[in-house]
Amino acid sequence: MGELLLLLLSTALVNNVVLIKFLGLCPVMGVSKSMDGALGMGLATTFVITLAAGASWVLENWLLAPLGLGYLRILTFILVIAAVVQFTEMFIRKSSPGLYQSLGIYLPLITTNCAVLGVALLNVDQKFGLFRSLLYGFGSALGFTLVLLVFAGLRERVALARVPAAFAGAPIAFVTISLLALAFMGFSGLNVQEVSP
Amino acid sequence: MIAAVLSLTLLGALLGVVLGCADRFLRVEGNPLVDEIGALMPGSNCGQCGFPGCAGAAAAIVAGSAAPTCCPPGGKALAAAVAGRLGLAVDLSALADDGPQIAGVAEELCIGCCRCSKVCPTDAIVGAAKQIHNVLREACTGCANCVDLCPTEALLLQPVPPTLPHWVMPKPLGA
Amino acid sequence: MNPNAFAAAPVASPHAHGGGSVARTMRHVQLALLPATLHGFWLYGWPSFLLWLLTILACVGWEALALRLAGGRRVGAVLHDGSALLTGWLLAMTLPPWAPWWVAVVGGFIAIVVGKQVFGGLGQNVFNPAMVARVALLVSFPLPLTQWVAPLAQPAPGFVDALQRFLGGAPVPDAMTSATLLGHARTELSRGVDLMQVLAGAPPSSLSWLGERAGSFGEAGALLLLAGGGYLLAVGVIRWHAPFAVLAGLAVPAAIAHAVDPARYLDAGSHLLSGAAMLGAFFIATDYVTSPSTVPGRLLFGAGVGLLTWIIRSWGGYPEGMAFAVLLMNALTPTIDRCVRPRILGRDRRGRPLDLPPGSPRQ
Amino acid sequence: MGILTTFKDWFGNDWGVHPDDRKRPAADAAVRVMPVPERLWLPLQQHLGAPARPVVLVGQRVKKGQLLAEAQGAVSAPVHAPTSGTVAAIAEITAPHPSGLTLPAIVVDADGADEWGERVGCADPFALAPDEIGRRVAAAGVVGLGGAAFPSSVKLAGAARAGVATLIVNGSECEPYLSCDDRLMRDAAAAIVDGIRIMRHASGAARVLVGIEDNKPEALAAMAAAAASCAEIRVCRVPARYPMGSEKQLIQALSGIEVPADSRPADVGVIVHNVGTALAVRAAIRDGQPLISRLLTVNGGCVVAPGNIEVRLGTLAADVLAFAGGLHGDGLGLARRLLGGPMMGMQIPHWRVPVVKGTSGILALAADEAAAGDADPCIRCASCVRACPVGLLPLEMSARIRNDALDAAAALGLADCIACGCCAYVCPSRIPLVQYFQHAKGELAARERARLRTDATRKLAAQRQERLAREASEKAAAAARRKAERAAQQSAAEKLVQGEPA
Repeated sequence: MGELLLLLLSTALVNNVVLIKFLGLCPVMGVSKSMDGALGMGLATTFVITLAAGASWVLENWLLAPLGLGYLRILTFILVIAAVVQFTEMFIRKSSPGLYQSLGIYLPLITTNCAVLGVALLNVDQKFGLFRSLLYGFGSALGFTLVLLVFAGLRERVALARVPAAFAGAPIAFVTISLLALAFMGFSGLNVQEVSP
Repeated sequence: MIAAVLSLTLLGALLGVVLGCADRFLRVEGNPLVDEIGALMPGSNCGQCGFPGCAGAAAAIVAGSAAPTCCPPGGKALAAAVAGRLGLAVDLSALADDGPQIAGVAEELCIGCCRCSKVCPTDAIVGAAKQIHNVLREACTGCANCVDLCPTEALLLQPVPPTLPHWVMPKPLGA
Repeated sequence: MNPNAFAAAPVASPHAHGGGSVARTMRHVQLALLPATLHGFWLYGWPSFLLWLLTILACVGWEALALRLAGGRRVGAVLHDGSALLTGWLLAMTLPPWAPWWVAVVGGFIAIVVGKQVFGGLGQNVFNPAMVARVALLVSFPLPLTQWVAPLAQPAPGFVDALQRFLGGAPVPDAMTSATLLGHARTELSRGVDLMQVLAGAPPSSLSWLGERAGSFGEAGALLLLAGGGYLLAVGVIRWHAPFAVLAGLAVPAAIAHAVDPARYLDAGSHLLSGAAMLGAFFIATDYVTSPSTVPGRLLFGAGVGLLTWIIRSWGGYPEGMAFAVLLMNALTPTIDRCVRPRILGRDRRGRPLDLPPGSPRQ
Repeated sequence: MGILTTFKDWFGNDWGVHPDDRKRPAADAAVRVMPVPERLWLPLQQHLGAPARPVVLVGQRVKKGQLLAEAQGAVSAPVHAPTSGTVAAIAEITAPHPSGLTLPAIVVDADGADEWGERVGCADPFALAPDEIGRRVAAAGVVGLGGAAFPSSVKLAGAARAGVATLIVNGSECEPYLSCDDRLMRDAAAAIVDGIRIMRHASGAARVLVGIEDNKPEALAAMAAAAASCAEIRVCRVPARYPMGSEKQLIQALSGIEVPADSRPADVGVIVHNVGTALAVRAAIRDGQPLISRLLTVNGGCVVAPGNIEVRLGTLAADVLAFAGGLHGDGLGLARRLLGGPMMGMQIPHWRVPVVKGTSGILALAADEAAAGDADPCIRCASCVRACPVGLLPLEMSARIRNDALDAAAALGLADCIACGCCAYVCPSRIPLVQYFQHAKGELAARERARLRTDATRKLAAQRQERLAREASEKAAAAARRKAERAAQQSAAEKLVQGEPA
């Protein structure tokens, strides 16, 4: 149990997908103007990443590996991810038109969110079981959502600040997220392996 | 090779079926947002926004080709409501802050030609032929349709004078 | 006076003011830092004084330059508020006392320009500028940032000697270096030595409450910083919530872990008196700009800083985690402020009007 | 209780501020009665609600106490002649309002006789039905004299209807400088208690709590002595803390009841009246005197002889100041002209503004007393959060308003702001927080009006479309009818033509 928790923490914080691995920066910069939108995006991405992690494990272990089709990995993963994203988009459009509007182009772009494919591929490299794969995906997605939310909170505050014209908008967002990444370096080397067997 | 082709085909077909089913069950008819935004608009179809009527403006705003501030009669109130609904950031200061305006008739110039009352989208101008016309303050939206038509330039837009109960404390300067 | 001048620009109530000002607040904080600073001069000699002075000068200088570039109208007035001076002072307190001159200048640039002015200046930044600089320096220049001089090192350099060393950037001679308690514990632990042995061999003064020990400029004067914090509490510049929560958030897990495994975890007292614990609790976690504005929020914020500090110290890659912990919690501050709000009179926590009390006429 | 309060204070429950009250020496000076000036300006709206409607003609002679303008609507109050004389005009006068805009007023030229008109008093008010008391209070034009100027009869009637249990009498007078309520309680405690008993009778309340701040020991003693014989009236000492005199805060301090945000005090069985109102109610019922004068405080560093002055309504502030000895150096060091207290009072553009029913003070502040200086950026010190008696986040709201995000500010509880000024008073950056809030409230109200207007416009446009469609269809129908008629005529004619040869 403790080990699983540590796996979750390690994927969410220590090896944060956004700030340490620099994956999925596009939606982080794009959908972090308000915390509500960020939460929606975070949830959608969490759904997609977790599902994609599970699906990719199934594909890898039941289809690609037995048939020796490792070279088709990226292709099949993208296929699955695109389908999951398409489904998510339909679902959000139906259930929450406002969120659909505010996520805009970034919703279909989850497909090309490198965090999704990245996590799926990294996951396969870890040679986990199905449950841990799901957990790895979920933890990474949690880290993504956490950073997205925190960053959105910071941007909401910065939006109210008297930022000089030269830095207003995207520049100050980059400065902010770089400082956030600096803060996350505090987690680097966090020795979770020592406790886990 | 055959395994690869088969597995990809199978996978594609499977996902296609799933998405097809989802499309049936999660279908959204039309764009509910356009109707919602349209319900917020004044509905007088005055045309100041440059779109054919309020429904056209609503569609344009939702599509992003028009700013939420495009409706002068709706003013800041409408812009804020629309922007809030769409989750857009909108610069309300872009709206000229000279306050609402309404049309007024210069009585010494009016010849009672009735051209103005025909185009008023809210029937705010009253007056019979060859009689001096008058503008109902409560009904006028300040759309200026009548101003251009008046042959004697008797119609002018005037700012609504401030009154004690409607006075608004100005925003602090600087700071 | 022209009677219409008022009509043009009406001024809302209140027409009286309590008399507080930003500059006064900053002066109080500087006063509270003074004892620990003087103690640091005594421990580490001229080089530490030069470092302190240049860090402050660098911060004020960068601030002036940034304000000029931003085209501000009131450069002098803004400098007068003392915030850049305070940032520099706090940064100096966290630096190794014999750090070379460029550390001060680069640190000042990061703190003032990157950490504060690009956000729009005083009150607009989201991260504590001093901590941004501290972390950026540590991550970028690990070597000069982890060279600790022994306290009251002999031979103490004279002024000229100190100036040469300061400008030359020569490393601290091996004979004069020493390790901080946290750094020492970390190194020994990673070599597989258990803490009981490590601390048994350490000089007793390393845990001395009087603070003659190696560390950053403000580390040894922990008790003096505590006294300064008491002064700030007394004059009402800060409130007890955040410092208390930081110290508790650090001490409680430390005490528990130490009780469970003393060979692996340092005791609570060492944690509280080492590193930037006191400085962080009373001077950094209480930074108005970057900490939450409500009391529960501040408790949460402080507890987070303390806990993260302990986690990073105990398991992380860096021996000291206060600066990281502060930055991490700074990042969470807007979220905390959004979630933790005071209850509005007549409403419940969710903002809905209260129910009428039983027996009231309208029920 | 003591430990509990300290505990609560430690957890941030210490709302409000403790401004230097500067009430003395004005509070200790004996009340002066100002003679009737030559000309009085009586605004038609001196109260909350609809303005009064004039019932006199220009040139008409009026007696003291005669009705000049009658109430119109459910929430309104009449205006009476403060002295005998002639109605000179109905003209615009600068309103007691920060905008400096004007409002219509009845101008009365005094004839110097100060001769009363007909008055119907009542020796035993407790024999009157509560409704009747309410009617007489309404006819006398009594409004809340604490500052809000809400018609008192409406409150009393509402209380009787709702069945309130507690009448709270507000003697807190927490605004600095002001001491007129303090003075009334010291000088006329017995009459106030009599007025309180009449109000209790009218409202049907079982108990009465009189809240007086502990910085007014003389008033506390006088009121306690006067109320000693009435078991149902309890005089309570409340800690001096601004804004203790605010309605919901005083209710909570005295009775422990927290009034829900969308309710009025009457909904929880409480009504609050000011001590001055009690006195005005007594005069209206016992002597049949309408509200034509009030006690107000003239104070501030620029005033030569500060003190409390009994003034006829409609007197210009300039005349009151002249009576009070004028300003030092003819107003050379004058920084602010205020009506009301320094915390919630309003700045006026000049002194030619009439005293109205809600005017509790005229202040001429010198530069060292007035808030001044440029605002610095917010440093998020949260002093305002601590001071706010309502539990709002002034710093967050003002930041949003500064960026024109008014809806976001409203979502933070802007509507609950009572504009007490505590936040701006403690702000080390001297940010005019209250001005931000008033601006936002006004702007949001204007938007709401615009929204209603848009709704109305939509209806009008729809009606016009309907009308045009109807006209078009009528025209089409008429054309079709004419066509049919023509066709019928033609076919008849054709028949005729065809039939002719036959």
